[in-house]
Amino acid sequence: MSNNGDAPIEARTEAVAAALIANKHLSAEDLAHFVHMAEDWRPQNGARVVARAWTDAAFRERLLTDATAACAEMGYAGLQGEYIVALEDTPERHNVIVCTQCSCTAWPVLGLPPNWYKSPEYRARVVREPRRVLREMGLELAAEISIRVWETSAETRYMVIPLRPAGTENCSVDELAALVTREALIGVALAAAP
Amino acid sequence: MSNNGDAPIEARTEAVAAALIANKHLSAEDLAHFVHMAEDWRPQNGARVVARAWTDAAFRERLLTDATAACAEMGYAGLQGEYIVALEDTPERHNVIVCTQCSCTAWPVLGLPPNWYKSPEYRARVVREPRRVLREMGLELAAEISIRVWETSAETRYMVIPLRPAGTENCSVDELAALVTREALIGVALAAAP
Amino acid sequence: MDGIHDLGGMQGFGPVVVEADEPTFHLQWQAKAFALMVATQVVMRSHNTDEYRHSIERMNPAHYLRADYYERVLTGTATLLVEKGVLSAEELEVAAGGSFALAGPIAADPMLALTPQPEPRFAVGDCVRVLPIHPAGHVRAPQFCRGHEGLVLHRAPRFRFPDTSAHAGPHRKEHTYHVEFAAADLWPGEGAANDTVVVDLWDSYLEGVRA
Amino acid sequence: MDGIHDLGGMQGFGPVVVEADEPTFHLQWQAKAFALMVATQVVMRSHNTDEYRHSIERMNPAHYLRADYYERVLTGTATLLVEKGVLSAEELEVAAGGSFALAGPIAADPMLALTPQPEPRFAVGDCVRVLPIHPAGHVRAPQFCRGHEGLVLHRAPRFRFPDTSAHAGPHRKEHTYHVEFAAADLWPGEGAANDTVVVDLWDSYLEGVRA
Repeated sequence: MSNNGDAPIEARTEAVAAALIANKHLSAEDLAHFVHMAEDWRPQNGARVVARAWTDAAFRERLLTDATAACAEMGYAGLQGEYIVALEDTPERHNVIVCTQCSCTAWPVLGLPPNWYKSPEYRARVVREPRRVLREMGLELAAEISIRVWETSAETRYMVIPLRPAGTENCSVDELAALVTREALIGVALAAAP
Repeated sequence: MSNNGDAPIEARTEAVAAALIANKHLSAEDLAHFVHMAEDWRPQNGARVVARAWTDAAFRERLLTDATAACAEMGYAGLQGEYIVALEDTPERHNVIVCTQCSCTAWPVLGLPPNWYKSPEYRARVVREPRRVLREMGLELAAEISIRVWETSAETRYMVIPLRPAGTENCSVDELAALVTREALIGVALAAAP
Repeated sequence: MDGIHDLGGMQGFGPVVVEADEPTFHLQWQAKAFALMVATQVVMRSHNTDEYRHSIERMNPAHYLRADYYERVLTGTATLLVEKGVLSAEELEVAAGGSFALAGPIAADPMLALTPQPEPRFAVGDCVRVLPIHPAGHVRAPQFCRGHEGLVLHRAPRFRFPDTSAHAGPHRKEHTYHVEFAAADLWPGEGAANDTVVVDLWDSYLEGVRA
Repeated sequence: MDGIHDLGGMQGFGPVVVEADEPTFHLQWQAKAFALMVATQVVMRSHNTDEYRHSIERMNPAHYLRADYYERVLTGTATLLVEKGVLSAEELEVAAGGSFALAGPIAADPMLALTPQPEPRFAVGDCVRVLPIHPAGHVRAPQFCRGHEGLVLHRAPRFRFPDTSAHAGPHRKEHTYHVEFAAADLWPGEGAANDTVVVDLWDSYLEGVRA
């Protein structure tokens, strides 16, 4: 049976929080701590990793060999970043990330996942009809480009290294990072043209 | 996306009915006709079929050979009764009916299906864990009795002929029919003791 | 389509609740929704039963699970009336005084190229396997039996083939078979050693298995 | 469990809607629900991540699809706090001022007897098949790949085996593998000849396939 008669979600959340704090299982500071932590996980982190990989061949090697260490080197580590694998796009192959069973994501480099990534729409469809989903989201891939959809079913957390856009030879690392959105890090968009 | 902002279901139903009647596609009498028809489809019809099968060996033979004709002989025929098959329980085998993909039922002999039969709960569970579902519904079957679950995926419409209860040797056909509920005709209950 | 309607075997649902002496209809709108469903098919001949079943299957899964049975009946019927051009979504929303969620569109390529089988290929006692198909349109082979082997218990008469019937494909009728599957094969680990599930399947959905 | 959470490949859903410049949290209660989810696991150690994921899987499917992501987060967390005896459902309802739907119970027999595989059995380039299992409890092999063959692309380190970890089974760690499946094999007829799906699978879920 569906349960439409629930108390408002704000009241239910507060009920749990207040009870745990009243019983001294947790403090208000504990909760504030994790909210702040989440706010520090930003897709800009992953964008900086990508921009560095585009411009620093030795870092790119380290990133492809051991992304967990390479991201940690830049200060991006922690919960849901225990084993990161970087997926490098090529002209022949495009990578896309999904978590069909819940919504796992590499928090330290991608940030908490956006609503669309957590939606049943994306989770159900992108493994089965990735080309159509990407097209609907504005990314039309040529038929000869193969798509690899990575399902985050275990503890590996993925990030996509999109192709470096043409015409960015003279961009700085910061300018390059600004071309990489959260959507590009997940694989539903390309890195933007400068 | 879920659609919680819909107009009330009464208003939506009335909108369709009023438009079709205004455009002369249908008349109010057409609608009343089918409502009355549905109200004539009653599980008591199937109960009479069962009671007769219990007491009339020749009819039982005809029912097991061609239930569509045998039910029609008693006046039970029509929509969703075009090809009826009767499933006779034995001491070794118990039959249960479900329609996992929608809610198909032999309307003329069982009546329109009850809410529980149409619920996702029943449709999802009874094919997979029939013994547990029957137990929860009050029917505990001995482990050595095998269960056959009949999924109404095509156009065959089923009815169960439950075992005739002990102690009914002197019951009239009407008394016997009164022991057979809709639930017994579907297989989630036995015929009641007199 | 592998939609939410194909519920057989899905876990996570609670108890089945039986209402004693349930009436044919609880509420007037439910009776009207039922009558509209039948009358649009039988009197108006706006669409056939296979199109109708598929229209409900196309409802958004969250709406499907939230809706009462007769809301699904009404939604499927209204969707087809709009798709056939009998009514417009706009006039329905105006008349209803608010939003009126319809089912989603039919897939671009709904039918698989399954060879028609006008003559029955199987007999009682045959062992058959359900093809591991996933048509994007209407299909009546439940997912839980696809790819599995079963035994033919009975051969039923020819009936319209639902996959083509729902999508204006060529006229086609085929026999269906009552095929028995071992529950222990469908769902290993559920511990139902002597239980079986019988599914009524069109000839096209099956292939023979050599003994 | 074969629950509503295992959405991969389900049809009937509409477009994916992207919000530009989405904030980390839209509403304050969402931030609090997230923090409660993390803090109950990391600070309180009330339950582990596998138990947590499974608690959400156990939500009634209609509730699951209706709920916002953070309502699922809160519901799973609250369910475990009640099941572990930290809080009572009654006190939560009193404090919330109304009903507070929790997830359903854990299945009676949630774990299958899959042989532990402490040493990796497969290497990059191996062909493997996912076992056609249907555990009633937590499992992280999505239904869409069960029974299918794929190619090992990468071997990851050992991680807790989710099926036993979620159900207080023996301590167990196993390697996972990035296994690539041909989309045309998973969903024939979708026309994605050169597309693939890579699933990260624990050793126990797999069997070797002779070339």
